[in-house]
Amino acid sequence: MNLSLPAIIAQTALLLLLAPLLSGLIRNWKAKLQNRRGPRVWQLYFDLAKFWRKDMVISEHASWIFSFTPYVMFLTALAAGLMLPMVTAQAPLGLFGGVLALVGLLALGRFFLALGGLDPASAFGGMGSSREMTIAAIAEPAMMLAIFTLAIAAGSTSLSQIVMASQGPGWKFLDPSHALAFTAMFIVLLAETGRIPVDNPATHLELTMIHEAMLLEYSGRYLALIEWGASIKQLVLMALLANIFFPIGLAAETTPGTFALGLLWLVAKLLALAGAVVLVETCNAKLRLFRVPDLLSAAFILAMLALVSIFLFK
Amino acid sequence: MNPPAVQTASTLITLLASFMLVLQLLLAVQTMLVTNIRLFALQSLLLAAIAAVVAYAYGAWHVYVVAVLTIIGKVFFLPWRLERLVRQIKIEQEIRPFVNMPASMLICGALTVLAYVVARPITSLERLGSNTLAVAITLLLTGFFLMINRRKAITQVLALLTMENGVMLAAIALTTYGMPLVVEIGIFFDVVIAVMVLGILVFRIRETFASMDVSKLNQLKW
Amino acid sequence: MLLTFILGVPLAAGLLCLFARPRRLVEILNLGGFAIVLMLGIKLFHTVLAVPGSARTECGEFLRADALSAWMVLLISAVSLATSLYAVSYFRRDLAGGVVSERRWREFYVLTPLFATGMLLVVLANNLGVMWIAVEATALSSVLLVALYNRQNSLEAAWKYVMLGGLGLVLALFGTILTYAAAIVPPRSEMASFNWSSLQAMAPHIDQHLMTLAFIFVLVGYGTKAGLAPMHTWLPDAHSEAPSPTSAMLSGVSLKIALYALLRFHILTSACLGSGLSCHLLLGFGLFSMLLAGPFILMQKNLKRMLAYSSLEHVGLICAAVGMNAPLTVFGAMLHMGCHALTKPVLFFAAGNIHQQYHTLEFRRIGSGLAGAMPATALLLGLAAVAVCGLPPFGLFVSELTVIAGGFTSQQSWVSVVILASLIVVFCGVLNKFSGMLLGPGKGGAPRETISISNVAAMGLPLGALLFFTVRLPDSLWQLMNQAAGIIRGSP
Amino acid sequence: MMLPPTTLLIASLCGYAIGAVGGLLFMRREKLAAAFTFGVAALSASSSLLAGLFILAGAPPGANGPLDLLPPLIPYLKFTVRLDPLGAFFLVLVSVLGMAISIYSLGYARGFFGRKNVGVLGASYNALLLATTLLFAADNIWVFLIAWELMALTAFCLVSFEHEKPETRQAGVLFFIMSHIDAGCIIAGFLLLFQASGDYSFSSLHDIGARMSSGHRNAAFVLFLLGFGIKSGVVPLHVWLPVAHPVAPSNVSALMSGVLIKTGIYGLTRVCFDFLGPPPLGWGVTILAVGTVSAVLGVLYALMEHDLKRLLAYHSIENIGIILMGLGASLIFLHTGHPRLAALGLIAGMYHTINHASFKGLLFLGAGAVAQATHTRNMEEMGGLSKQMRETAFYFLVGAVAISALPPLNGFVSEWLTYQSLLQGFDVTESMWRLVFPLSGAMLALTGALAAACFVKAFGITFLGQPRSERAANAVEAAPSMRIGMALLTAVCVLLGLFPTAFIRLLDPLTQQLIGEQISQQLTVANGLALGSLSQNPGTISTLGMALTGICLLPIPLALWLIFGRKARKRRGPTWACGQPGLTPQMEYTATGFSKPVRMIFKALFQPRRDVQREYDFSPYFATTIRFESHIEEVFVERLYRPLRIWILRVSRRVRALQAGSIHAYLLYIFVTLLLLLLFAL
Repeated sequence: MNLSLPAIIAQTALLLLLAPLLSGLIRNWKAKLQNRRGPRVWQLYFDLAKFWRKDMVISEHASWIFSFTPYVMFLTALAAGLMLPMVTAQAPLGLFGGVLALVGLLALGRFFLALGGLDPASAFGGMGSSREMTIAAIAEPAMMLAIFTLAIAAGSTSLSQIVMASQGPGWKFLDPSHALAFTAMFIVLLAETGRIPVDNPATHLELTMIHEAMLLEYSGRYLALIEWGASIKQLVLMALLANIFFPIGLAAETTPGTFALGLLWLVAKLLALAGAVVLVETCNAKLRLFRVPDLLSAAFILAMLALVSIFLFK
Repeated sequence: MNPPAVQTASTLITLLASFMLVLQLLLAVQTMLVTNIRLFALQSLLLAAIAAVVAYAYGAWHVYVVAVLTIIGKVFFLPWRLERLVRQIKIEQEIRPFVNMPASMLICGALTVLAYVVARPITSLERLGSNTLAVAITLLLTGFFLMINRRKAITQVLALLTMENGVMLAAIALTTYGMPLVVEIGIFFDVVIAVMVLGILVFRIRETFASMDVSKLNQLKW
Repeated sequence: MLLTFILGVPLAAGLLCLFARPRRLVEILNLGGFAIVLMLGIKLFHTVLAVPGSARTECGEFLRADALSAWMVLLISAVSLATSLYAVSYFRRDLAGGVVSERRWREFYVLTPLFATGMLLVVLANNLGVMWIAVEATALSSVLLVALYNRQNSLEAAWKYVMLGGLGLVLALFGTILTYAAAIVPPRSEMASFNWSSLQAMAPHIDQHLMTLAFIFVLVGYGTKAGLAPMHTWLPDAHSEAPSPTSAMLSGVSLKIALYALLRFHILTSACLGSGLSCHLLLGFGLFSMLLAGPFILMQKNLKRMLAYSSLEHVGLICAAVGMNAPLTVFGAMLHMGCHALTKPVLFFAAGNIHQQYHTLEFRRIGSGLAGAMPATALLLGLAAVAVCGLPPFGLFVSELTVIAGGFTSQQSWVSVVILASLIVVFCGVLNKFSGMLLGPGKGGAPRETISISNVAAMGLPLGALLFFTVRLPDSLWQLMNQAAGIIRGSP
Repeated sequence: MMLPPTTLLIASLCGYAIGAVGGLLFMRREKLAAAFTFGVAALSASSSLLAGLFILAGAPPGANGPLDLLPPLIPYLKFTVRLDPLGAFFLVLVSVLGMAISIYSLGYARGFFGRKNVGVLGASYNALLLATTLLFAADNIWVFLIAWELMALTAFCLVSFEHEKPETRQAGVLFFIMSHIDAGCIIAGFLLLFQASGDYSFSSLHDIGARMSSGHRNAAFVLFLLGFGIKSGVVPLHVWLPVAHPVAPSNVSALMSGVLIKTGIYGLTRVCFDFLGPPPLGWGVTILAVGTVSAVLGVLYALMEHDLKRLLAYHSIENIGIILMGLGASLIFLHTGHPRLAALGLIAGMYHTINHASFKGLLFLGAGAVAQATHTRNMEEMGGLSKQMRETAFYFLVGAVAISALPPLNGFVSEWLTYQSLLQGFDVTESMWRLVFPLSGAMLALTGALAAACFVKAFGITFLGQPRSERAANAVEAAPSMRIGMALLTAVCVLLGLFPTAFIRLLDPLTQQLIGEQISQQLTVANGLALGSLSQNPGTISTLGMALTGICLLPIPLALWLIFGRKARKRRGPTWACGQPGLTPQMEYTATGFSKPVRMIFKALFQPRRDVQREYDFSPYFATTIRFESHIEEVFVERLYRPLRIWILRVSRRVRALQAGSIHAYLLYIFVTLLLLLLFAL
């Protein structure tokens, strides 16, 4: 478990560059599926660049928390990303923490984002952070159970270990507990990344928005950081799903060939996941807020089944 | 001393004791206050007689003292004191007990039986007068019952005194020579003082409550 | 002549008070008398301790003092001293307020020493008959003390006290006589001696049936006087209606004196029949008293009645502890007697102050915020309450825990658990009422108390003594209690 | 030079005593009293802190006593104290908190000048610290129980310090009654042990359970669980806690939440690991389950609170639950014979104990500062305080992040350890019981997330946005000493968060004493940089590493800013209010509103009662005034405690009829007693 600087730099770059693309891709495909032309795939890059240049209007009620939040959001997402094996089986910062740390870092970002929502004293911000925290809270147990199912199999919470364990001989990831756990995780992913049916990233209608409500007061540089952070977070979660459940083609030894292969596999898996997300988003309507718990408890049950099935099928 | 004398003494004592018992039962049913007091005096007289018999039978002089004291105190002084009290605070003569006559008779009977049952296994006391222990216990229990059954303060005092008679009977007849003299005298004076104190209290109660009915004394509860 | 003096001094003090004119002299007579008694008591217990297991007799075996009696003498004299100290300021206020007449005031100062003398005679008498007479004497003297205020309530209380007490004493007398009769074993037909020493010696030969009968009567009789449930009914009335100094003596020692008398017979009975019967009866009555005290304290409306019920509970505890008859428990009972005797008077004194301030003892009328209105009294009352609830740093914690531990060691865990539970219930009641009374916002415009040094001393000294003995128990005292416990457990 | 620990301990005890006496002496001169009592308390705390650290750092054998404080009262009543690692650990706990809180109190006490007697406050505060310190050092049942009762007594005095308010009095009474009940249970439990050992000293009680019949063992365990459970506020024995902690002065609340409820944990650990011998499976499972329930319910009820201090009090319940999870897991491992895992669980529990002490103390101190500045505990009247009270806000924020178990602070570390022990518990047994582990793990996750939500609410509503009341608008920053006190605890939180391995090394003697394993080496990875999880292919975390990563990544946004946004300017503007001018505080989200979603989701548990009264002139759609009231009642109070109380009172009222005042009835009682005795005893 040693820290290799190039790996860290490489993965940081990967995260920074790939995230907006992925978000853009999803938007674009969604539009296509809805018979719209939709924005260009790399539109988000332009948006970010524009945001960086713009002036900022900061609420007169806001305190230092407001300006502190974007950085926390951005950095936690990045750090979390560095703990995740994306291309190589060995995460660059795997030593600094496993899946629990990853979840924790994302939670830290969410915590501050919620505070940032409350800071400018607007009603929307409060509403948004209240809903965000609630949904995260009820999503957490399902996610933990799903993770536990894998971690127990691997006997460790280190992501690299989990990946290797499920990589092992045979298509281990096809056994029922994995499948169930994956479904649970997928639902959680929708909730965490603010996707339909839990949240609608496109809307700015007061009563339905959750994530966006917290960002209402942000503009310019801060908005850029937050948007970017959010998309990195999305990338991280999707990559997490992709790699711990389908650990194919992760580079074990460090040669350029394996790297390229791993990268390809990663992109492929991400595209597949993105497709799945887009399908779900277009085929479903947004749920009423108080129906969301039902969805997430379903996820919890699935994860539970996954755990029990360890008994049943062992 | 000669056995026949003891024999006669013992029969005498039994006889007198049973008379005391009869008087006690009369007390239980008698409803006139003054009569009650007189009956008590009579009972005490019998007690004194028993004391005298014991003293004679054993030639124990100090039991004579007891007899004399009993006559002075319980036959003359206390009844006189009580009657005077009754006259001072003119309370009507009628005693209205809680339990009516036949019922109280029954209860007294039951108590007597109980007393005999209790006293039966005790055999070491067949020296003077058979069953005096039983009689004593009966007097005690019936006196107790009277105390519960009477409304007025004075009658309760009277009942207490009859109980005391029962105790004295035991003291004289059961213990070969009566109690040690000092104890006898002490007990006697205690009783007298007790009655004095009771008199004082009765008097004060009379003048504060304008009534002698003890069942009205129920302000203090919980 | 030591014992004679112990009896003579208070008697003389009482009689002198009949004739002494100036008030101050009367008060000094009481105080001085009891102070001397206390000193004599201390001397006594040292002499008793000098030869372990021995007893000191005087006047031709008429008076007798062993460790148990010596311990009781200490308690009596200490409480009486505190009482007479408190009485000074208490009755001065009453006289000033015209609550009591000069005559009643003198009555108190005459009767209290006689009361104390009676109690001392109870514990020092060798002859059980004389012991009974002495108990009766204490009853009679205390009746008049209870009726001192001559109010309706106090008369009613006195009446119940004298009737029930008198009844109990008649029963006790019967039991005593039966014991005597039982002690006459046929072969010896000459005048038997009724002395404790000889009775104890011949206990094993006593007729068992008769002894059982005797013990039952004595138990009910002296039990009534000692306030064991269900014969306790006079206790709350008398203790709450008497003037506070008298209540202090009644709760502080007089109950324990009756208990002492009962214990003497308990010793005889267990020597005769084996410890089974009497111990079980004592245990039963003790536990019943403890359990019964709880509900009354929870629902109590009147301060002094609450204190009276707490006395009931403590007597019950002592009784149960003796009934458990394990070395630890009996020792705990002795210790508990001492601690309770030092605590309860303080509570009654404080109650007296409160009564004189507010002219009521109803919690509802007293209201809240006593801590503000009468700081000194409230503080001492609070401390005493802490002590009486069996919390450290006061001795009752030690004694209660000792008793409970003893129960566990002697395989009577369930008894200990019951005791624990009832203690907790009582604590809830006391805490609830007291926090309502002491704490909280004071009544507007209520006059601040004016409290005299002697008053504070009367309340503070016993507590101080209790605290001191809790932290530093002299070895001699420990010896004394141990020997007393030994006597109760029948080891001569 | 290094003093023997016992000397330091005695010194601190004497110090507290002096402080208590001094407080009473200087009662009339409040400034002097405050300075003296709290100053002395701080010094004594530091001395006992040294003592504890020496022991944990491995003091020479024999340096830790036992020794007698006083000559024995009665031959069997000895006042022996001894500092073993377990005691020393909790001694460190109380000392750290005592030091910080005492410094804080120097300024906090000013709030009472002129209206309350500060001397008494300081005196009982010192007495409380004295009792608690003595408790942790006790080596004898008597000393333990005496300290225990004294602790309850002094705590009662402190809780009902502001006894003018009726709710304070009720809280005090409830607290004292509950703690008396727990004292009762503990006494019974200890005496059961004493019955087996025949000696009062703790050394003789070691592994006494092995010599007891299983019935007695389980009885003792249940009694201890009840007793210590009440003291540490375990659901459903917690009712007193959210009532008593808020009404006390805030420095005392901090002490109570930080240390006093930990005495229960101390007792439980001492009893289960030291006295009762090898545990059956049931004990561990029970404790684990109880812990889980407490954690979830505690945080759920906390979310419903808008009284800042009550909210914190409920969080104490939650954290006690988390601690118990660790201990329960450890007990299970002991049963299944995995000492090293047991050590891990124990470490998790102990670590969370000291963490909770630090951040809960910190939070209560912050709440106290806020309450003193705004004269209210109701969050609905606060808001925007982060502008007037910058420092306090910062400290409170650190505490909030720590208690929400977010990296890189200490709460995260201990919960991570708990997760690890739960996770590895899955493999120790084949029985279905092992499902308990992941389930309670999931519940722990739920707890953590809800806690985060709750503290977003607590911090956001209190410190952010617009002031919701006049008092909040013109609040002022707390006194310097108060800020120093908070800063101390903040530092503790950060250090415990960033350097776990260093701290865990101190726990080695503890696990050695209780389990016989030292695992700090196995837990230390990458020479101290990261914390491992003891399995053959361990999961690791390094909070320090995360912090450093964050710092190293900081240049990225800065660089981007330099590249693109150098010309971009910041403007201050009004918050967008749908175009309407003038954003009023009424438009802000309230604390109640914030927790509404959770309230709706867990409706079944909370059973919220709401009533809306609208007054209107002509049409219900144009209401002139609307009064909204929402209210939730704790289920245990409603279903368990209130009925019990009513029942008891009813029974007492029935019994009272015995004493109806009629002398004839009284005579009858005696008569019947006599007859019965005559009939049956003969």
